Amino acid sequence: MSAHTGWSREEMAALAALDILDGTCVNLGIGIPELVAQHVPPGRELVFHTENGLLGVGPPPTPGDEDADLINAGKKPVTALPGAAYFHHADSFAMIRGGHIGVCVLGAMQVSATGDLANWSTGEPDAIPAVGGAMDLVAGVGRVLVLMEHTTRRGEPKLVERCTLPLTGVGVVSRVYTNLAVVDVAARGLVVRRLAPGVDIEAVRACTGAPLIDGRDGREEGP
Amino acid sequence: MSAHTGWSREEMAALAALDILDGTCVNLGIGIPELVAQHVPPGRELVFHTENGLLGVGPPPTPGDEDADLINAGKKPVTALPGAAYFHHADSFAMIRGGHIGVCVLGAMQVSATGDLANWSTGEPDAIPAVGGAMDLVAGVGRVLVLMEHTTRRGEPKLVERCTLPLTGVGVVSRVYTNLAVVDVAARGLVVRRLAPGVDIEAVRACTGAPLIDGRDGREEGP
Amino acid sequence: MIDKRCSSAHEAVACVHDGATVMIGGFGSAGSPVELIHALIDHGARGLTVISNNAGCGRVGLAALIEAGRVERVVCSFPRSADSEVFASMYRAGRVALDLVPQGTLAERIRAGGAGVPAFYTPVSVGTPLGEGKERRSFAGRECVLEHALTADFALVRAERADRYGNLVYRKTARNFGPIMCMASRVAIVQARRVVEPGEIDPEVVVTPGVFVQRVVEVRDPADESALVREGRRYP
Amino acid sequence: MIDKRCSSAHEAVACVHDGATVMIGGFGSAGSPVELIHALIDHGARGLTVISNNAGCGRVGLAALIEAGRVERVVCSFPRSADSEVFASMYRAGRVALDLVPQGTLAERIRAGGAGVPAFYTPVSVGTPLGEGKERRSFAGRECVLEHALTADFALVRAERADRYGNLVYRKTARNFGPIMCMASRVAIVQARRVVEPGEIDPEVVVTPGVFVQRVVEVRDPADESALVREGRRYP
Repeated sequence: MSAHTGWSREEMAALAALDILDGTCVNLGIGIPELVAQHVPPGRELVFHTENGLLGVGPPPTPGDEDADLINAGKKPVTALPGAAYFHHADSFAMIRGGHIGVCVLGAMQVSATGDLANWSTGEPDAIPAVGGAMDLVAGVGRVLVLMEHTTRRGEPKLVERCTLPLTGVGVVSRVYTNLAVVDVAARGLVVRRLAPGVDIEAVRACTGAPLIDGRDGREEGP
Repeated sequence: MSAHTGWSREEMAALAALDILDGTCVNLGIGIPELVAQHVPPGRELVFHTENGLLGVGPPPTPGDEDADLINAGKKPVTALPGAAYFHHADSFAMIRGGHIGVCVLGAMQVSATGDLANWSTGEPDAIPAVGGAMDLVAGVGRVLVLMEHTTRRGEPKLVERCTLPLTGVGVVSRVYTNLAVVDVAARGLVVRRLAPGVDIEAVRACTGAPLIDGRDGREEGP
Repeated sequence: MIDKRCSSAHEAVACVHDGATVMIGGFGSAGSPVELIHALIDHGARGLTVISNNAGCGRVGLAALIEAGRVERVVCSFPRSADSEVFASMYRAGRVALDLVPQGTLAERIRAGGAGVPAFYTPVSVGTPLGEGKERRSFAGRECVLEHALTADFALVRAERADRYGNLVYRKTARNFGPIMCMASRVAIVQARRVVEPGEIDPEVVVTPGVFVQRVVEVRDPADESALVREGRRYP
Repeated sequence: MIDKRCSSAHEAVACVHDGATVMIGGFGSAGSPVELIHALIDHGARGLTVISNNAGCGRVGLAALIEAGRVERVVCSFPRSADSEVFASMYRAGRVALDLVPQGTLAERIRAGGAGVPAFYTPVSVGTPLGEGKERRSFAGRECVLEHALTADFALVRAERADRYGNLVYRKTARNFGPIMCMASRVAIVQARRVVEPGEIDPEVVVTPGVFVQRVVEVRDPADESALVREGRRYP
């Protein structure tokens, strides 16, 4: 099954956005997670935090209005909404580590059946190691959502029994949104909550490296 | 010898002020130390810190101009000078504990020959214990000066071999200004640097609870 | 829509439960959230642990809360002052317990609680009675003690301005413990002299970002606690 | 009179000695003190340990300092970016060492260094390669590691406005590491777009009080590092 079967990245982001309650303070990782900001359902207000010192991140500036002093953690130009606040790095990570950020949405290389996350290092010997704020986010934020393709480009499972790549955190992931499925990390294992249209659970199992419990509506009680 | 022989409190404060270098950031304890601010020698600029969140403390306000939101650590109304800054308590004690305040001037109940300070508790069983910021100041500030009467009201020495009262800090005092003498706490013991006019060193020794080395100008090398 | 505004001090403190740990801002009277404390007295919660720099003055504010018998334990640095007879008599009568903490250690333990740091080392209190029984360890030849984070269920804080997100600015030395207590409490309840529209507080000058605040109530003309004490007022 | 102003960036960094530990502010290009770094390159100090969030972009600023062979070790959280070839090649050639630190732990270690806290516990990095070899301890059932404070001989920081006391305000997300690096360094050297008279910065909005700053130099039109990188500039 191709990695691009099922939901698009935009659809994955929209699904994640649907799961974030009104009023939540949210940190979005670099990449696909950034799309979540564009899919906040009407009637909900989320406050976006960027770890480089801004609460109340707004949409990207119109071309020509970029400000080199106003960027997000991915170093892309952003704007600040009315009611925003700037602060320094120690205060910013006090928010993260202290449990004040309700949700973070991150990309991943691997997620294990027990919620371990690997998203910072390929483990290759010549790679330049770089971790950024990922370990702080997963240790401190209440609910860690992962947005990722279901498999690598080479078709290898990214949802695995145990991560083989260097870990970012142990037992930290709550829910995973892939192009194929929405999967909860529950005490009893990985529980499929939803499948992308036209996707069959056996096909998902075939490209998943850990047992999947079918927990879709009407099939089984939640964990 | 009466506790009020020798220098007045104002004179003691002026002597201490003379010893504080231009540009130093200074924290003044409650009581006699507060007088130091009025005796800064001409041509020197000191910045006064109060641990309740102000750097750049100015003189008391004129009567009628008091502001209940602008007080010092002794809860007395103060003013803020141009170039002042307000900050919260954790930042204020980061300044203190982090070694950013150059000098503090404190009152004392006892100072030992090795610079131990007792200034927060009478040790009486029915006393309400209260410590404030004294322990933080002596642990963090580079140079701790003590301003105190040479003896208690009952004539007991306050400069002693070992403190009998509960300690504020161990080996923290640099120099003591009493009504009778200026005394350094040196590696080899207490060294008299200066005597009040008309005061004899043997008379000072008689009301001091630890040996005094005569280190006045021309008599002996400094420690 | 995010709207942390409450219509009254009583509504703001209605969530405080018996047995709660409550941080109360202020240094002496500066920054003391008098109206919130009085609302808490009316509310009736009891068995409280209060974390505050002082233990109240006169017979209003925190002193009145203690006098009403609502406080089991006070964690503070300086419970003694010219006007602190209420605490003194309740303490001597064994009706309120005291944990005495050096002021900077108190502030740092509160900040640690808000910043997700469970414990830290500090040289403060080593060799003193307040350092006794604490775990010791030496760093670069300097003896230190281990101090644990303080957190609370609630904080009562006075600010100058707030918006519906909970962004705060303070006034002069009334700032003191407010910012770190908002950080360290599960529900930070703030009385502000003015509640303004989002954007009216410049994002560069926000002292407490709204993420640290859960409830905001406008109290336009807050009492000056030191004036109430001078006038000999009592509450209720 | 207290006057921390220097007449040039070169004068401001003249005190940096060989073998010094230097904190360098900025997150990517935002807040990067380009003029101070270039003055440091001209100055010639070598054998430096640099503490910074990143390891430079393009061939200007910190990247140029590294390329000039002046940096023995970098302590940072994210030395990799689209434009970080200089660090990558120097690192692979064994000419610069790397201590990789999670970003929040880096920030907290720097703050601890400035606040006189020698060490603290944090859950961050437990169970990961970056937690290996660290002392472990459990608090309230949560595994933590012990982290030690970071301090430096010097900090190079970019601010928006400063006065002769060293009071600083920053601009937007260029604030990032500046305030804590000023706290944690023995000599904090600051370039500010404007140096103003005492009192022109409202005491309520000062972000870095002057006590944390030792040297201030006005750089009216600081280079935008990201623009220099896009243009392919190099220094010297």
